[in-house]
Amino acid sequence: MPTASLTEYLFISGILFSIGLAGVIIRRNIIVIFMCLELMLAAASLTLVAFSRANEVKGLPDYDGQMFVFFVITVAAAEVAVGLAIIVALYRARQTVNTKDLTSLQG
Amino acid sequence: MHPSLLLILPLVSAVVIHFFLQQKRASIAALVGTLVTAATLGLSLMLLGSENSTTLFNWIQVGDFKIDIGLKLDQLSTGMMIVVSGIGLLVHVFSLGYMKDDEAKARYFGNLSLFMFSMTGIVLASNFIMMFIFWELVGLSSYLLIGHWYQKDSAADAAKKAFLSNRVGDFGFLIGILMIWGISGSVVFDEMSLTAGTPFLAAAVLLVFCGAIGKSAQLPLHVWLPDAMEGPTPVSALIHAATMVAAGVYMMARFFYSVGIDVIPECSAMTIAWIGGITSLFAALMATQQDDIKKILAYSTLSQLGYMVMAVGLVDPNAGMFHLYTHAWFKALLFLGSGAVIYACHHEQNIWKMGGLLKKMPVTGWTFIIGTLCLTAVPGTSGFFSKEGILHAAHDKSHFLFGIAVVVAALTTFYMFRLIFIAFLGKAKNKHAEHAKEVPLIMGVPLILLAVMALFSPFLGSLIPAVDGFHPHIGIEMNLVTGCSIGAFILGLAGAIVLYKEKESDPLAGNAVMKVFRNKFYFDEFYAKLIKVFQDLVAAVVHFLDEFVINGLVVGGLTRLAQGTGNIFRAKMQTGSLQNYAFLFGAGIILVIYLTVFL
Amino acid sequence: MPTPLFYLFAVIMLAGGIGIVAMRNPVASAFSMIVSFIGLAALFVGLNAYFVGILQILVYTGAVMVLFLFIIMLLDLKKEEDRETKTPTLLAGIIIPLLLVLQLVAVFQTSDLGDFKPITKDSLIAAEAQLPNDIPADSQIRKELKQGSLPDVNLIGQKLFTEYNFPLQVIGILLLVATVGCVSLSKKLIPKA
Amino acid sequence: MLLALLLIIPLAASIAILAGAPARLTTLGAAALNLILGLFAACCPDCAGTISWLVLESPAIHFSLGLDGMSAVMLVLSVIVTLAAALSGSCPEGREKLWYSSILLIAAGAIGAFISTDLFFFYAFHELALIPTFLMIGILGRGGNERKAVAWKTTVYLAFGSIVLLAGIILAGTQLESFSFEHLAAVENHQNAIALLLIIGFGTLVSLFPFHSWAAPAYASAPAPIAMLHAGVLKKFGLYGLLRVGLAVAPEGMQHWLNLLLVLLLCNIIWVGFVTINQKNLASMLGNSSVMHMGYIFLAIAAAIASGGNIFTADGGLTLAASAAVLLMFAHGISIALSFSLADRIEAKTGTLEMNKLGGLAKTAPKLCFLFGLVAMASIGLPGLANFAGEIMVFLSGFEGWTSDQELGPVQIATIIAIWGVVMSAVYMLRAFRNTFQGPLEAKCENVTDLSLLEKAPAILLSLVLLAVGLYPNVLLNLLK
Repeated sequence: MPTASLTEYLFISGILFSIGLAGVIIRRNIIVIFMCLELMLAAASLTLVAFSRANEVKGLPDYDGQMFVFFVITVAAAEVAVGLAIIVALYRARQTVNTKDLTSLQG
Repeated sequence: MHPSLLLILPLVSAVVIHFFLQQKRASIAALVGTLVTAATLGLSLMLLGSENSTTLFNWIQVGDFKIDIGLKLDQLSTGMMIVVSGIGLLVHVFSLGYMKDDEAKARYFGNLSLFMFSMTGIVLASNFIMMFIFWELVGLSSYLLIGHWYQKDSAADAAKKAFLSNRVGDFGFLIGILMIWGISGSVVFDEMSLTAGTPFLAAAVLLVFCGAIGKSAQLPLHVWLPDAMEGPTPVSALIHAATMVAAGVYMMARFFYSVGIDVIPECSAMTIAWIGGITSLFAALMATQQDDIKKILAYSTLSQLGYMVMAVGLVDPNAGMFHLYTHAWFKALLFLGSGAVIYACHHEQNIWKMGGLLKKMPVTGWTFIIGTLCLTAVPGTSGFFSKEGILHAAHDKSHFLFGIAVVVAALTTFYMFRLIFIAFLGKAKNKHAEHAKEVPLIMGVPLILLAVMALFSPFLGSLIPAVDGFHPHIGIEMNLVTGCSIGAFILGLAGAIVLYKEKESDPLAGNAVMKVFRNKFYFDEFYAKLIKVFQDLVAAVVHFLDEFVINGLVVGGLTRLAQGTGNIFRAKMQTGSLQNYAFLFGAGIILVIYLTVFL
Repeated sequence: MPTPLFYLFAVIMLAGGIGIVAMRNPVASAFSMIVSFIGLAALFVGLNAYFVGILQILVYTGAVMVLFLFIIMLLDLKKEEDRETKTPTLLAGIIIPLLLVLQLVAVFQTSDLGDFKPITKDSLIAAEAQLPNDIPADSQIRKELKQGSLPDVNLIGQKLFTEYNFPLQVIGILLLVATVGCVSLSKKLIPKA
Repeated sequence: MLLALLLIIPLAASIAILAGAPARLTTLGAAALNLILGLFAACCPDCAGTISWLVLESPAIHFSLGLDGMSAVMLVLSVIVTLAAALSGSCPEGREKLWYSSILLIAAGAIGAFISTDLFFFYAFHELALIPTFLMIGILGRGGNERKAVAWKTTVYLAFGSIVLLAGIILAGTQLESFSFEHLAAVENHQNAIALLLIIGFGTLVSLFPFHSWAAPAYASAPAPIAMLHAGVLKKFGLYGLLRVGLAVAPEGMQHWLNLLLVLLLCNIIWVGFVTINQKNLASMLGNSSVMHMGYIFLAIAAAIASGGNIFTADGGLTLAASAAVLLMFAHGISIALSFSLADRIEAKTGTLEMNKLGGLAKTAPKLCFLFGLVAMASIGLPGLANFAGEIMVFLSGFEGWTSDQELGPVQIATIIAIWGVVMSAVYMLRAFRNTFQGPLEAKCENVTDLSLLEKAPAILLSLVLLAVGLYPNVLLNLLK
């Protein structure tokens, strides 16, 4: 049975990343934007794992790529925790999570 | 006795007076200054006739290049030292009386010592840089002494004017020194001799002469000297009549003999002679219509300096130096005499408010008349012999200059006797003059001594500052030159008698030409305009350009450009909307990928 | 991973992704994300990265998404308010990602990355011989490789605690900092007296 | 180690002040100690020793300190002015920490720049000194809210110069074996570009026309010690750098731009001279005059360029032009510091520096008048004071090598025009002296007390140096051998 090629994996991850980016641009709910960011991170992880599989070192997958993914997941978890805490604090202060209303950084 | 004491003593005196003998010990200061000057006179007399050059110390040394502070002793410098220290001593003594009650007496004597120091430096300088150093220092002491009564606006302005006029001259002087250094490879007088026809020498000579124009107040930089009369009168006698203003002539003589009298290019020499001649004529004309006794003498000094410069320009510096020597004594006498008059008349300087002083102040009056006779070159007086030399030189070279010199001689007689008739003869025209009393002995003695010197200086041949065994021609022989000289005297005297004997006011006051003379040919007004346009206006325009073009338009423009660009980005790009940022971010990524991958 | 399976999971993953963006209700978005991540985890497993795949499900679907849902509930967020997405925003949101994909396609067209080398029993046994000497003979890694199976977790663990030991410690501190940060952020601001 | 000590003392003292040590006392102690050590090091370069620690392998950067004739003179200048600056000015109540630690930091930066023998640290130390300058002008400067704008302008200007300079240094440094001064040599490529970058870069720091408009407002606004240190010491960094680095790495490039440099320096003298004449405020006038006098030092550098760019003679001494530049740098540093110190006293006593509101101060404050007259005369170039010795040497170096069988070259013509500047400086200095000290007594000057001993101290220190160097310039010139 034919197996999927590296190109296909990369293509899929590229599309996933684009979807995430589209979400960040289109959506206004800051929590959803946050989810889309996670999606983009996941797409990057997929690329890393695909390359780690493709790049064999002495007959085994290159685990350095997977290490990276491991760390990405860890950092992302921490990021989500802090980010959500910030969102909660923001909501407490502003009573909104809509980015249209959050433009105090305007120059 | 080391000759360097001549420099050290007055310097020490100046420092001691300025730092340790202020107000409360002013009398000690005056005494210190006078004694030091007496000591320098003694030293100068002992040094007479010695000929050598010594190096005191090495001032600047870089690699092979060096500038030394050294002393050059020869007849020119030792003779000049006698003039400087001799008149200096008498002026010091006179000042003891004249400045007795001045509140800044210590400062006055300190500055006089400073002047003695600097003037000695000029006279004994062994190289041009050293001479320039002391040249500037006499400028400073002159500045300080003219501005002695600095609270008077006129004195402060006159001091400034003197300094600045000298500076303008020094501009050329310094360039001249640099060129001479380039041409001859040395600034030391003993190593400077040149061969005729050296390129740039004519320019260099004229540039060096610029220094003399400034210091000896030649046209067109003469304007400071009459204003310098704002200083105390003894200062005018010492600095602005006898010694410092003559330094220009001394310097030119030293310079000419160092490079060699034969190599001086004709064109520059004649330029110098003409400047001297024109100065003497213009100054004599201006003197005829002055009312201030000191101003008359100041213009007369200008005129006589013109004579000396003319002699230098006629390549006969010895004649100029001889006239410098005789002139120093009788002009100092005249100035101190006028000082005595001013002192007696309670600081009244207008001659039309004096009159009849000869009877009330016989010593002053008669010595003043002796000075006048010398100045007007009555046959047998010192002025006659020295002027004769110059007239001969002029007669040999240029009849036109000779003519000018004779006219000036007539004018000199005219304005000096005008002064005598109005101030010393006739009736007292003012109650100050009415109650004038003879000055005290301390001021009278210097007058008498100076009168003696004025009469007998030509006969003391060893004192005359000159070069190459110069012997003045003493004697009266009837020839064209002598005839013209005597004729000029008679003409001038007659004019003065006709116009001014027993007059209460100036009969020529209304005349339009005389008005031009009275207003000094409008030089001051012209310079004021010139300064207004070429300095103040240009300064204002340049300042405007600097402020608004360079600072405002260029620098400020760039600032505003940066600020404006920043503002555009701030207002248009920094929307605060997350979507916007994400969009731009994405677009940026695409651009970066495009640039890196596809190009 | 066999091609059909790959496409199945890829479609699941992308559908989930699109769901996140398209759903108006944040809760629905969150659930789409779970779907998407399950597809992703499957793809990881297809790449012989079992541990990462499991981690993806455990951490994201298990912990992170629960956190998201919890916050959505906490803040009581309903559907996005009735403000319509403006057309320019929508266009920008489509064009930019599209361009990105197009660039990706263009890159793929000019480069041939080739296929994965298959991991078979024989290749694993061969790989055992090439292992560095500092891995002892009786270790689990060698045992399993000799048997012809991939000791994924052991290999990751071996790498993590040797080569990546220092970053691991740093990550630990990062998590600690994040914890403290969360606590301090969620504290109510007490106005100054 | 002595050299390191010279750096450590002011740095440690400023940290101690920030930590709460008695500000004035610590500063004076550190400055006095530095003065003694600095003079000792300058007189005995062998005792000073050298330091060289490799900081970066490639490109090779060393933290290296060393002392030769030129840097010894600059070191002496720095330590003298530092002590005078610490004694000058009046610190506002409660701001002692900022005031005194800034003085020490600027001093440390300047000393560091002058004794560094590595391009990188030479540059970095100068930058260090700019930070406290910015803070002091912005926070404690004169002139209301304007001072903030001035502080910004100055800093942006100097940063611009520094960036251009950095570009030049990097362009040159990459072609050199290392950044050490001992490896400075004429580079092979891009000499013209390097020379132009260095002239503009160093020139901006020294307020070379047309990059001069920061200087006068900065000095007019800065507190007295800062103006003294910056105008007196820090500004000389640019000239020192041009002489030391610029001529060494790009002699032909400098030659290429010689005519441009001559025109710019003449603008400095004549153009800025006119600007100075038109000033109505004493502080602005002094600031502008300091800009103007830079022209003379540039003239000496131009003469050094024209004579081939080698500033060292065969026996290790400096050439006439380079000695002239160093001597004039020293003289100007001392005299401008003295004038800012005195101007500050005038303002403190009369409350104004507008010249038309002053007058007759000589009556009420004769000592102040004497000292100010001294520095005015120094600035005019009166013999006996250090500036004259420097200026005459500069002019001589302009004519060095010229003989009567050649035409006048560009440097000679520039020298001739530059001498007119001596007249101009007399015009504005005497005008200022006349308006401030002479004439009838103005209302603001009536109830003025003369300088107290403490106020006199910095002025006396500086004027003694001026006199000593003026009367016997070989004191400094011997250091250069």
